[in-house]
Amino acid sequence: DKESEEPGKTEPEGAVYKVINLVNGNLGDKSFFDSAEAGLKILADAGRITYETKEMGATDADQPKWQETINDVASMGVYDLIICGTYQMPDYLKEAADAYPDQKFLIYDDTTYVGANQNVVNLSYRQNDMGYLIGVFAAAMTSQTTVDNINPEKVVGFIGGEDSPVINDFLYGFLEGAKATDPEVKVDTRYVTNYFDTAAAKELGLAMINDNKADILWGVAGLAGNGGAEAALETGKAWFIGVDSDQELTLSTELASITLTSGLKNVGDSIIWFFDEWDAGRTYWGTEVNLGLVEGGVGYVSDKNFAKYAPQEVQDLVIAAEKAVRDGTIKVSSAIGDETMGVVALREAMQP
Amino acid sequence: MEHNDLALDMRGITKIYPNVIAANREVDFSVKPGEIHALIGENGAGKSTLMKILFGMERPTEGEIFVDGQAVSFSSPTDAIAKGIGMVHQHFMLVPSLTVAENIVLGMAPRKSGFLIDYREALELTRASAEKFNLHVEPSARVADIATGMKQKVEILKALVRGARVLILDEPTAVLTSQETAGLFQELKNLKEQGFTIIFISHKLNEVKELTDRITIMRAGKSVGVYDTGAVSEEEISRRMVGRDVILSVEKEAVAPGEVVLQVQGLRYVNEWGKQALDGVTFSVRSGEIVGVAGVEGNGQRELVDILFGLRLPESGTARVGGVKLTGLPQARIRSLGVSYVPEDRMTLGIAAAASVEENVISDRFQGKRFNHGPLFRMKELHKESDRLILDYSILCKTRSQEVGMLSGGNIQKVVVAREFSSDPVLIIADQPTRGIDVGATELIRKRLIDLSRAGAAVLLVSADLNEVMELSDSLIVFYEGKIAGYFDNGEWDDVMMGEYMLGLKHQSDEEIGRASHA
Amino acid sequence: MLEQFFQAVFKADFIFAVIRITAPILFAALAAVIAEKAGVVNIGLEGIMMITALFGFLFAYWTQSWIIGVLGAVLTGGLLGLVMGFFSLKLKTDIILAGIAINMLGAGGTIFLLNMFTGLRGNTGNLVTPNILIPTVKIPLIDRIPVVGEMLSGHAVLTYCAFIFVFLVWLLLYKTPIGLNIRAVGENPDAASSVGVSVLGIKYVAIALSGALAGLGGAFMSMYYSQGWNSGMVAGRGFIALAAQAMGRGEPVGAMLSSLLFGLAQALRTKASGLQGVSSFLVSLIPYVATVLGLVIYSISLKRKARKHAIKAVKP
Amino acid sequence: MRDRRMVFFGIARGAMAIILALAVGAVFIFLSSKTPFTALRYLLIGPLLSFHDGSVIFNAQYLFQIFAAMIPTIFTGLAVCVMFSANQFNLAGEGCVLAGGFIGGILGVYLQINSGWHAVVCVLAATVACGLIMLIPALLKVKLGASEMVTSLMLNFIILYVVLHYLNFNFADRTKGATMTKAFRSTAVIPSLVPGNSKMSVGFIVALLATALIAFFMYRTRWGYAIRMIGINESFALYSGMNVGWTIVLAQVIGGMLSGMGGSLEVLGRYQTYLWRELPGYGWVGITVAILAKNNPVYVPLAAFFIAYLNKGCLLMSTHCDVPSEMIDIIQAAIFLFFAAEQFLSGFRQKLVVKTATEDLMRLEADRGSRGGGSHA
Ligand SMILES: Nc1ncnc2c1ncn2[C@@H]1O[C@H](COP(=O)(O)OP(=O)(O)OP(=O)(O)O)[C@@H](O)[C@H]1O
Ligand SMILES: Nc1ncnc2c1ncn2[C@@H]1O[C@H](COP(=O)(O)OP(=O)(O)OP(=O)(O)O)[C@@H](O)[C@H]1O
Ligand SMILES: [Mg+2]
Ligand SMILES: [Mg+2]
Repeated sequence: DKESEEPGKTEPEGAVYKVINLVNGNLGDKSFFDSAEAGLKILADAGRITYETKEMGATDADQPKWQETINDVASMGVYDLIICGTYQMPDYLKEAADAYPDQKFLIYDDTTYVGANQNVVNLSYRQNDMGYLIGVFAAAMTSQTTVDNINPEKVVGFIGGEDSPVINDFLYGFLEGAKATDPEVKVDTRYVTNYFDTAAAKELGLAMINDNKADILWGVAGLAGNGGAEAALETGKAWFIGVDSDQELTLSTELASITLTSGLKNVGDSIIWFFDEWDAGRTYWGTEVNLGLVEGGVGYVSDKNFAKYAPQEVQDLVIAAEKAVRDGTIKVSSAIGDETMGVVALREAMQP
Repeated sequence: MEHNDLALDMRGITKIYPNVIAANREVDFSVKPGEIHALIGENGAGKSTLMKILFGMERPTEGEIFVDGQAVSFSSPTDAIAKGIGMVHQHFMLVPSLTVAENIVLGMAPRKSGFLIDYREALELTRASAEKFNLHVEPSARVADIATGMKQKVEILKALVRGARVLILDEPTAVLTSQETAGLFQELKNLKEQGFTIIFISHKLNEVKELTDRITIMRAGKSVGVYDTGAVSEEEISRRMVGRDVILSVEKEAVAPGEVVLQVQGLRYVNEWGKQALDGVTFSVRSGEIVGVAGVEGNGQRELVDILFGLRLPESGTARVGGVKLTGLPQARIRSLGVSYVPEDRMTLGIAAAASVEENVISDRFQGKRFNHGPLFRMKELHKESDRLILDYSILCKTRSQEVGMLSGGNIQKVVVAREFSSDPVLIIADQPTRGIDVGATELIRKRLIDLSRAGAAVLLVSADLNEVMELSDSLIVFYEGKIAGYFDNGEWDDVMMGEYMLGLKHQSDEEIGRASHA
Repeated sequence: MLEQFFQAVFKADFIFAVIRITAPILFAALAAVIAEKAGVVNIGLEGIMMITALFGFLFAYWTQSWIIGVLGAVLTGGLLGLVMGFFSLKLKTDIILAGIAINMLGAGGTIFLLNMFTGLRGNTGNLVTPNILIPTVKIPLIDRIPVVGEMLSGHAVLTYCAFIFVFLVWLLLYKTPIGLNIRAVGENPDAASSVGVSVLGIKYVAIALSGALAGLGGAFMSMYYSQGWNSGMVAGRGFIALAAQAMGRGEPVGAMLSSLLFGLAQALRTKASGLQGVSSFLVSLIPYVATVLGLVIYSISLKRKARKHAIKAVKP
Repeated sequence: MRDRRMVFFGIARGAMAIILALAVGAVFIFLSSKTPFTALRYLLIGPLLSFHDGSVIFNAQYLFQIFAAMIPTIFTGLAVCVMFSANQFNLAGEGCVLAGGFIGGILGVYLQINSGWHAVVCVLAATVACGLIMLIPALLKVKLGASEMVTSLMLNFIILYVVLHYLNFNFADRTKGATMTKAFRSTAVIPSLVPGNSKMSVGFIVALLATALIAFFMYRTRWGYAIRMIGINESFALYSGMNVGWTIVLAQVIGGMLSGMGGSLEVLGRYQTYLWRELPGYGWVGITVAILAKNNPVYVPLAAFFIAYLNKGCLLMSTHCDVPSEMIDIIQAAIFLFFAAEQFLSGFRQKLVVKTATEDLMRLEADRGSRGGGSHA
């Protein structure tokens, strides 16, 4: 039961919003769903909202459920805000937003129909920016042979969930960051083709390590990504980088110990930010709020293992890159809306 | 008589199946120790059901069972076996891929080192008991590979090895040759002398007369009388069974055979176990005549029939019907030449058990113009046809849409025969057409067969029932070791003479045999 | 490019990977073999593997012992088999439907159960500790043989078990009384019951054994192949195993060969996915296409053999 | 008289089975919910009636949604009926739904026909294409004896990855974050039958027509007859002179066509773009439907309705109450298991049978007695 309105808490300043969070998947993804949930929980604990979370199942067979649920919930007209997320929801959202113009919606991690409905706000995250920083970091690290498990070969690995625009958005930044840092670096990119087959991801990771001497693997494949960490741990020849949330906190001790950093997508923070703005009277209905490094929408983990293992020069490189991205001197390409398939060309060029 | 004088006593047995059939109605049935007791009745009279109840395979709806004076209640064959009851089913209860020994020790396999089967012990046990009961089997052969007669012996051994004192034999002779039957009877008499009690089910009254001490007759689920065998005649028995007089011998007019319909030329075939099953067989069947094929099972009859109906391909040689080569043709083409076929094994080839009577009787003609209107069936015509056949062949069923598998064995055979005989065939291949069928139905099938041949059909009759072949055939071919051992067309034959040819003691000259081809 | 591919394939770690990929499928395929021999189609293997993967892990976590975890998975698998048996044998629910229901439990039910037992959602996250993972073993002598050692030594205990179980299942089916009963019940239940073999009893035993074997496959998945459980992790291996059983004509060794073929193709896919310019989607086809091709070649060879005897396809 | 009693028993048995199944489901609901009665109400009658501020209203939209959900499952259910009737354990309905949806979707985007025929062409093309796809397992089975179960299972994955490949590299709309095609042309969209967002499209009518057609095909035509006979006893069919190989191929091709048609109607009727990236699961639902319908096409819509109703009830329960959505899987599994239990109440049935038979026998005796004669021979 997620209704957590407890009496006797500090009185909120503004109104108490009634929110419903529709998850077109399952919680426990250690990624944006969990992150959104965490943000909402913080808001609820502060007494600023009451909320319910509904999981609607993760498979394509559940798509009719997503459709029906969002319509159903909107028709009830009892919520101040309906939250949903991911690039799979906009069509259904648009339908409901058209049918119920008085209902307010928030969709995170999508930009499909920005502006089409004046009752919808889009929150999006520059995962390519984040990918860029991770790319800089990985490329700089792979030749630091003084660090344990790092070999002289300049090869790093990218384990993607599937060959799709969102995943390739991460990849595009990663490739560009790596290339900019060290043109000789090769990126071994392989896709699991789903987000749950950890064992298959592990096989991919092992092949990268054994065949191409990759020593840093970035897993961007949901739960399956952990297979990359396991491959690194079991061979003892590579490091892992997590994604979306700080995986040094979510993985087991052993796996966390070989996780250098994680690329962050701060959905929860962005939702809190949104309510802050709302309370302050600033609203963004009908627009896209694109959250990059500056806004804290994306980032990376720089304490813990990063601080501990990365040589200072590597850390400096990453910080410099972050600055450049923040102030716009570096523009990272995006795979979303990339009609020319530039990411594919770059990917092939950098494949060892 | 009191229960305790009886080996077993069944009182007031009623059995109602889930599909609402009263298979047994208040049946009383008792057997004295050490006797051979016949249980007879028409197809569907309820004999098998009664015996299955006795063996714990079916639970009676009502009634009591006493074994050696004690009331018993069997919930599975295990209970019945424990009380010394053994049963030999008519449809073999064997596992084909297992060896004879494995089948015999199934459920009571000897062990070594705790959990492994002691195969040597199993073979030894089989061999020893085969010797003891004088039932010769090949312990290490796969059941799929052995002849029917041996299967029957395996079944009997299976019961005896489990310590059966009361042996139920449900139509054990239906699949045996007369020699094998004679052998079996000798063995049964031995068993009787050793103190075994035997219940014997058969449709062959002469066997019943020869072997048994007493008879219980069933009709329509009820017991209609118990007799001392010596005190009743065969005619009386069959009248009691059927409720009317039955002509046991058939009459047929002499014929002048017409054109050659089936011409078989030099067939050779090596079967799946490498045996030369057919070794240059040549003969023909003319329109209007019944040609009988006699022989001990396993001498090539099976393979001949299979080849004629396209179920196997010969190594060399041909078979033609009306000049068209049959071999290699699909069944649909063979049928379109006017060939019909009553298969030996009705359950696997003859019927689709889960389909209705109607669906079974039309399976060879459903594509015909008469039954189709564009893409759709003419249901009226189908109903008309099936009702006609049900009536014509007095198939005992509730409606035409009843499942065939629910009918008794004899009525299933009538379904097959009705279909095969009613398609205006040019050639009928009848393989064991009356196996396991009661006298009434047998009479009907034989009569129809003769009628069809007199109307111009050519009939090839293969039967393990020597009397049947001798009685029905106009001419007769004896098979031995894949060859024709003798050809007779004068109607003068008897079982002694046949036996000599069938067992390979005698052999005709090539010239005499050559007459079979009517070239 | 091809050169690179062959370099990757002609390495000891390739064979090592084949064996590792094969093991969980092999367990499930053997599970299918036992059930099929008793005349039961166990289409619920996928679900059983999901559930046992979870419970194997949980038992190991609670006791901090991988052995108890594996035993727990076996037990859970056996119980699930009995549940399927209860419904299909006692209540006469269609066995396919019973299997589909078990698969539903494996898909959604596991998420619920994990949450109920641990409060976690979707995966076991950071519950993993080294002592609940199935250890790997070096085989003393083989270990020292150059290339062969690298291929065959150093696998997880359960990997070796999978291949040992091929022999054990064969032994069970063909050399023990219970195996004799299983085969008889599967081939002709009437015959078995007529000699006092309890058909239902044997079917229960077979399906429980089948579940237990699938349980080993489940344990392998969450306690060795992946470090921990997550939803969807069995990813169709239970269905592949069904196919392996059918392809192997229901025999333990045949099922092993089919599983190995699939493992080989899957390993090839892993290697091929590292090549430049290949579509990750088309590369993913390799195992499935290879299986179909394998089946086709095998069927052709069988057909040739059958043609020698010139028996038409009429079943006895 | 007897038949009426058995029919009544059949209905009573079905009702009892549902009640028992729901009771088992209720146990889980009570375990997991703080408001079990509200949850149960949503599960049982929520799909028909909604409760707003004390008033009860019939909710047509929900009913339409249920009908919409039946569209693909009726098709796959029929497909499985036909294939299982021929004793072909072909599981590629799943893949054919996906392929049909993809082909229909692609034609819906790129084909230019400015009339309602556009949708018809898309659906028919998908139908034919999936029939052709099914030739693979069918011919391999008939020509080589290769197990259709294995090939169809593999075929599902092959179809999936081939579709994904072409979707991703040739047809993806790159402005979208998820891999999907451009929007279908309006001419390709299967029109909705009712107002609102229920997605109950003309496809529903087509599904019912297909049911009638397949029922006729199976029970009133020579091909359907041959399929059924082959399913019951293949040797018998061969011996009777049927063209067994051809018929087996036919059954599977029809299965593929039905699945493909269902897939394309679903995609063009429900979505704006083609977006499936995994096997959609309708093939498995089809198997469940066919088993519940006992392979009889006539009962397929009923079984599909049962499942769709259950799904909707479960969804409402998880949306409006605190029953977690995965619990739904447990509840559904339990309901299937109990609902399909044949042996359920068999003891009672036997009693009924005995009673009926005894009555019949008595009537028979009485008849004989009254007809005169009296004494038995
Ligand atoms: N398992 C069953 N279910 C339903 N009906 C059955 C079953 N077994 C037998 N019957 C029916 O019960 C009746 C008696 O059958 P039973 O097998 O006892 O006859 P039978 O005397 O052995 O006949 P036959 O000589 O033809 O074998 C028949 O009408 C048969 O159709
Ligand atoms: N489980 C069953 N369901 C329906 N019908 C059955 C069943 N078991 C047997 N029957 C039918 O009841 C009849 C009697 O069965 P049984 O096996 O006793 O034959 P049988 O008496 O040995 O046959 P026959 O007299 O022809 O040799 C058979 O025709 C069979 O089709
Ligand atoms: Mg390096
Ligand atoms: Mg009988």
